[in-house]
Amino acid sequence: MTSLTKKVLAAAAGAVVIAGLATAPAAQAAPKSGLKIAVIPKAVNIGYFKGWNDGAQKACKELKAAKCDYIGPTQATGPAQLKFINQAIQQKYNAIVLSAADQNALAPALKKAKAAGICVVTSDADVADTTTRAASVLPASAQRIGEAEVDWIAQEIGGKGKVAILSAAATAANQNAWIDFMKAYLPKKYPNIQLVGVYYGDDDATKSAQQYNQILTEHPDIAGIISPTTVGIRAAAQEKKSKGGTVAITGLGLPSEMKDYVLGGQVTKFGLWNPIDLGYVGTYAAAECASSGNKVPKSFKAGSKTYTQGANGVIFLGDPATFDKSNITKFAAIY
Amino acid sequence: MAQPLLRISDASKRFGGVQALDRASLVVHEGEVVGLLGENGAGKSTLVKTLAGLHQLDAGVIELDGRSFRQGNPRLAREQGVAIIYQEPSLFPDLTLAENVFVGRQPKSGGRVDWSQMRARTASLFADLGIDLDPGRLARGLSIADQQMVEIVKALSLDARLIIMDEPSAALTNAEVERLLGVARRLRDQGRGVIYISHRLEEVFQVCDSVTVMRDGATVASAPIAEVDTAQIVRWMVGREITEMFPKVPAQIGEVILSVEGLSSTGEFHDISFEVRRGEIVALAGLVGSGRSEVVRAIFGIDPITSGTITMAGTRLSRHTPSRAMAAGISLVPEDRRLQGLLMPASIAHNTALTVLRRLRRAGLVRIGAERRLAEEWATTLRLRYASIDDPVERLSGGNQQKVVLSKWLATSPRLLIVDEPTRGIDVGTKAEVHRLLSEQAAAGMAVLMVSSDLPEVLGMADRILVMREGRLVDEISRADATQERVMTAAAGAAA
Amino acid sequence: MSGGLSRVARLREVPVLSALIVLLLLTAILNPAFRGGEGLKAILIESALIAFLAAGQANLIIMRHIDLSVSSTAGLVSFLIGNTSMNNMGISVPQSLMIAVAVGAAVGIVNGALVAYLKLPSLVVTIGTLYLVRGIFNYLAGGVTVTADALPGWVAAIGSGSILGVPDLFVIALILCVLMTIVQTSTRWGRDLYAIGSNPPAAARVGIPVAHREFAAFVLNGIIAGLAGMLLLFRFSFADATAGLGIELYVVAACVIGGVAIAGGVGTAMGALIGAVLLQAITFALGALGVSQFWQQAVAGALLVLAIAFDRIVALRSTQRINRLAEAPV
Amino acid sequence: MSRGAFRLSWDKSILLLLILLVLFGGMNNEYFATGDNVNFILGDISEIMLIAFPMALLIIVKEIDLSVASSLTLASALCGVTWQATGSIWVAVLAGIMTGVACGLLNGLLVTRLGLSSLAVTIGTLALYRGLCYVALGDTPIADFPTEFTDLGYTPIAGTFLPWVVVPMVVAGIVFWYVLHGTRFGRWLFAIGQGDEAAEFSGIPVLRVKLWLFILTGLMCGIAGIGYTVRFASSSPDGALGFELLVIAAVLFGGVAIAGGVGTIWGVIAAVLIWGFSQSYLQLIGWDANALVIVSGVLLLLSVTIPRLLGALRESVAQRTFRPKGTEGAPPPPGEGVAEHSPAGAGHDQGSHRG
Repeated sequence: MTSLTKKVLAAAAGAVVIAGLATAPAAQAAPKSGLKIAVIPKAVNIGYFKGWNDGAQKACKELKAAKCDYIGPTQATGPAQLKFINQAIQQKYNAIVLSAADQNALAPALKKAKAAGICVVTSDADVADTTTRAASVLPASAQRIGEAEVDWIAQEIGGKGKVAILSAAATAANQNAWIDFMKAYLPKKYPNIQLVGVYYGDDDATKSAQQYNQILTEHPDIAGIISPTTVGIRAAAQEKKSKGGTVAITGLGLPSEMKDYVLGGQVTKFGLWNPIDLGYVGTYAAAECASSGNKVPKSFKAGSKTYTQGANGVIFLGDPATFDKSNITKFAAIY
Repeated sequence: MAQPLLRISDASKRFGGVQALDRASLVVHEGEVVGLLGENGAGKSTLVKTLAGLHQLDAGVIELDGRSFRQGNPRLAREQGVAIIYQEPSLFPDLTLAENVFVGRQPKSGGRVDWSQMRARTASLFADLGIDLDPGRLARGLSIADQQMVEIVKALSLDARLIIMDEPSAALTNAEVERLLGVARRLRDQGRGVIYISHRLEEVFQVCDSVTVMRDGATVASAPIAEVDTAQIVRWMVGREITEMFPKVPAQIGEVILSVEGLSSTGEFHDISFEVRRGEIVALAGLVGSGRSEVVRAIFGIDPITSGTITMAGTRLSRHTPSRAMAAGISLVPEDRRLQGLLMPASIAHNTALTVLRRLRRAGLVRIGAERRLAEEWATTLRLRYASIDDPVERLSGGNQQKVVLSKWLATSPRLLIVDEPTRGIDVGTKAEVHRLLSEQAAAGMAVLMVSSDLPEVLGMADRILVMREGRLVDEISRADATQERVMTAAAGAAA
Repeated sequence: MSGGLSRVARLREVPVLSALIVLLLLTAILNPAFRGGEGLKAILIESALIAFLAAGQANLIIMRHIDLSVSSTAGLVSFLIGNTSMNNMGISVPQSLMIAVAVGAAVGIVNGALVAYLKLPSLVVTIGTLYLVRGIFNYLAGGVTVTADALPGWVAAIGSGSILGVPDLFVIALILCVLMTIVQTSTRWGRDLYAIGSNPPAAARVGIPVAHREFAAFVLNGIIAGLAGMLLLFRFSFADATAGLGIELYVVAACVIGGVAIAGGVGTAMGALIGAVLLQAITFALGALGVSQFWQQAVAGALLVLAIAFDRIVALRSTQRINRLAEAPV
Repeated sequence: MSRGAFRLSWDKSILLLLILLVLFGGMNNEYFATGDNVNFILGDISEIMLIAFPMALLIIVKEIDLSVASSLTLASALCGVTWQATGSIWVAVLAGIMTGVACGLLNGLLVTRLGLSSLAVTIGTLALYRGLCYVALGDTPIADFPTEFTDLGYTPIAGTFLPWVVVPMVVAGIVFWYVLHGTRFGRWLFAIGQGDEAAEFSGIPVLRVKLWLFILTGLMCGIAGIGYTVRFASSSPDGALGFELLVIAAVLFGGVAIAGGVGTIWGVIAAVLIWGFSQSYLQLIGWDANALVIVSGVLLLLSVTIPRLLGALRESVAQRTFRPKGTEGAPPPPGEGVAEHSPAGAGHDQGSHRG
């Protein structure tokens, strides 16, 4: 293990420790039971959100919520999510845990929810207008996620060569934020790595695979590909597996989907936070909010840990965990 | 005579409330051409379609060659030796002529369609009939006469025992009809049976050995051709005497209404100049494809012109479109009634009012009541036979449909009425009515320009005859000088 | 495939093929990286699925019909096979084929029966089944993801294999398109389709069983869509609820570009295959020529419109020529 | 055309179905018939409704436009870009609407001037316009619209529960109803759908009418695009994906025949409302999103199957009533029985109509 990775891991561990050690205010009451909570993913058909929902359901059980409905569209777009936010408003849910598929499009709907007295907590993906939701539970800051991915690829290709990014949709807010930090970090930290371009696979297996091939066609000497999206990294790994090749692939992926490629040697290392935790903490935050006058307390307890809000009501869970041959089998069974 | 080739007896067929066939009968012998006659709606078509395998009789017997004819399947009908040549050929524009001939039963070798054999067989069939066409070309773009010939070749290739020609001559010029009649005779001489359906009685007398006349679904009479005359046949068909086929009302011929100067359209017609006057019926004669229809379409603004001028009552028309032509007082009763003349699924009222909606509006809204009144008035004037003014025109007979087309155009009170084949495919009774109507309109001061392939009609109706050949105006004949021979000579060129 | 018709049929494919070759040459000249053959290989892999589906779709478009439900069918099959394999620790080739054919035929029978025997418009019916099948598919799939490790080895082997440098997937599509073209040009069944599309009432009159042909072509297309589901699985070694989403319009576009006109009566499966490759090649060439990501779709769309217009202009020209030679139009 | 007679009862029956649905839903679910929910539904269907009107007219004249979703998004995108460039929301709205018009104009020119199939052309422009959205916006959606503008998306009209988007919907509904069913232009549309050549020969400028319909479709896409921008407070290049099939499905469900020449605005309005209300109801009683997709498909299939089956049933009842005893054989296909009486009307004349 290089010193760099050690540092990243140490930082990650530190973050968790700090979060864990923060003492809860003595006066904090347990959240109410019998709440009605709507859990709205970007789309119900994406595997990643199954884990996210598992976490939410676990929290609901602990919180003795009356209802904890997993509702959402079949296509991951903001407009499609709108219907489900409306449903939650109509059916007078107490709180919504939302992974926003579009950072802007939902603002009017969220304002309406807020006016109807519903607590909205975004989890996994935030909205642009932070006044429209009570709090946001995110894995780590965009900067940390972006820079960590750059470190992974730099480590694999030895700090020099051509690198491309295989992203999700051109409009994906999360990815765009991370990519901005990657672009800023690369020349500073790794002047010998050249970023040749950003390719958009639209979180669609076909398009992502096609973009992977496009990258290789345009840049036969490409050294590495960063794909900060689970669909992209999987498509790239599959293409590499079926065609062979030496390009290094890393990014954000689901262990269950990537196990084959890590064991098969197509991918050495990749990372991701735990979607279960995101759903779990998000649901706790939402319940806290609904129990204490539509505000999420500065810090609150979720399970055994205590979490504290940062700027703009964002709660970071910590740096992404990394997976390689040593731990992939274990995590693949979980999410 | 020996056992007949085809014997139909007591054939009955009902469609909903309509008794299309009412114990009809028909006998055809080998080596015989039978003329099957009757007005539209008399039941000929149902009988033909039954033989084509498209319908099944409710009751009755059909025997072909002494064996019971199996009904209700086109392929089966064909296999039993029946071939049909329809009035409007129905080729497949995207297939080659060879394949059109053999469609559905392409020769095969080794399980695959044998293209060269198909071409060779078609070529030899073409050669037999003296048809000069490449079997490998697509049917798209073929003239109607040539299409008809391909249909005949198709029937011959089937080696059919019984060949039914369902108004095959309707779209053909006289020369082409001659060729067709020659084919029919040849088929007869080969010992096949032919059923020949036509509204043109002169053809029937030329080619048929006997006639069978139908009316209201029943067979009225059958007789050898030698024993009947035109008047007798018409009496059988309509059940009454038709006093005059071409009732020509004397009209005052007045000032020039339409003046065409040097009209040309690349590839269609060239340097056409003529005038039509108030009260005058001018016939535009010539072979199909000589450019007659194209000229009137250009006058009505459907087709573009490359040069020349069109002047209506002294005003030159520019940037010509149908709506401008209509505004200038031109009406066109087009060649193809069902495709160009009418909206088949729409009601009689809607069809009649379509050309005059502007007049029927109040505050931008079309007044439904006024529309129906207009249509009913015209229906009465033209003696239209209909159940309800809201019935779709597709339920009317051909003759009555043509009356709706005439209503629609007369409703615009045109100064110039152009009629393109006004009586094609309609029965004798209605034909006479249409002729009377045109004559009356001319007498009332309308200018009429008539395109027709029906020579008796041209000679009987026109004050002046313009003859076109290969896109050019080749002759102008006054009513007094007009004879069939002169028109044909001009239309077909010097050799005819 | 001798004789006049195939000669004419081929004519329609010539401009598309030439456009494809020019495009590839141009790209290879302007971007050296494209010359390695890897680019071509990638194009072939990407176009295989569309070409495979276009083979069945062509039959329908020739008859003036359309089937938009193919993407849902293919997606459903790809998921069902994957899911069965995941639950049973593997799946055999015959089992997979059975699922593909059964599901494909079922959808095809519904489409075919409604269109051929109830005479319902195919566009409406297949938009209906597009939603219906997609809904059932997503209902079954939920958030389940089938990953490569749950799939038997032969899936990945076919997906990544190649024969003489040509990717397996494309070989499969090519075989289907060649077979289909032979059926279209050299069997009575195939010729009937052209007759039906060229003049439907006349087809009935010459004794072609129009409804049966339509039904059969829809069922065949359903089965092809089912088998395309297997291709989808080979290609990605992965299946979830989004599999195959939205590819139906690409299939239609490939047919149209390849000379299978929406108006019916013309075109072949081989043309559609060339159309599919051209469609894919445009996208790759734009990238290889350095067109920005954001411009690529717009330029591809513009080229698609041009391709459609070009075909039409050529067709118009030749019709005018024929009309000028002949006396009157058909 | 035996459908003609049933046609009237089809749009009446879906209107009835709509009323039943609202009553039934209102009685069975406390959340359904609330002003707030109706407000939401009306907003949610507004784009579909606005585009369904011109789409109905297009389908009546036997054309179609698959590029509507892309046109809508491009209109939204240009609205956003212009807002950022000029800072004037009025100019931006105008730019958006004009973009829609331009999209429609291009479709119309390609279809009418080159004589291309509209299905093929608009598959092409679907890709083209969507691509231009990315060109215009790149990877950054525009979301800094003024609050007064975006608030229109969810604040009701003062004193009511109705959203502001109801205004263009109602206006468009009245105008389209008036135009299609009252005016000469409307008659022209039916005439073109029932026989375009006969329409041309009746002095109707068929191509010009079609061109205007495409432009009109573009205009409505532009307006819907502004509505979309308001409702989602942003311009994003990936908006309204898959909308085109939804709009077409709604129009066809409303009784507009894909074969042209038949349709009513009432049917279209009822169909879009049924779609919106039924989706909302089913969602409120706990059906998941996938089930809703299935319902869309089933509704569309039923909308064409039921009239056809009823028509066939009626036909066969008529046959049985009239046919003499003891006969057999298949009834003729619908529509042929009547036409048969006139030798001219039946099947064989249609053959030569293709040119």
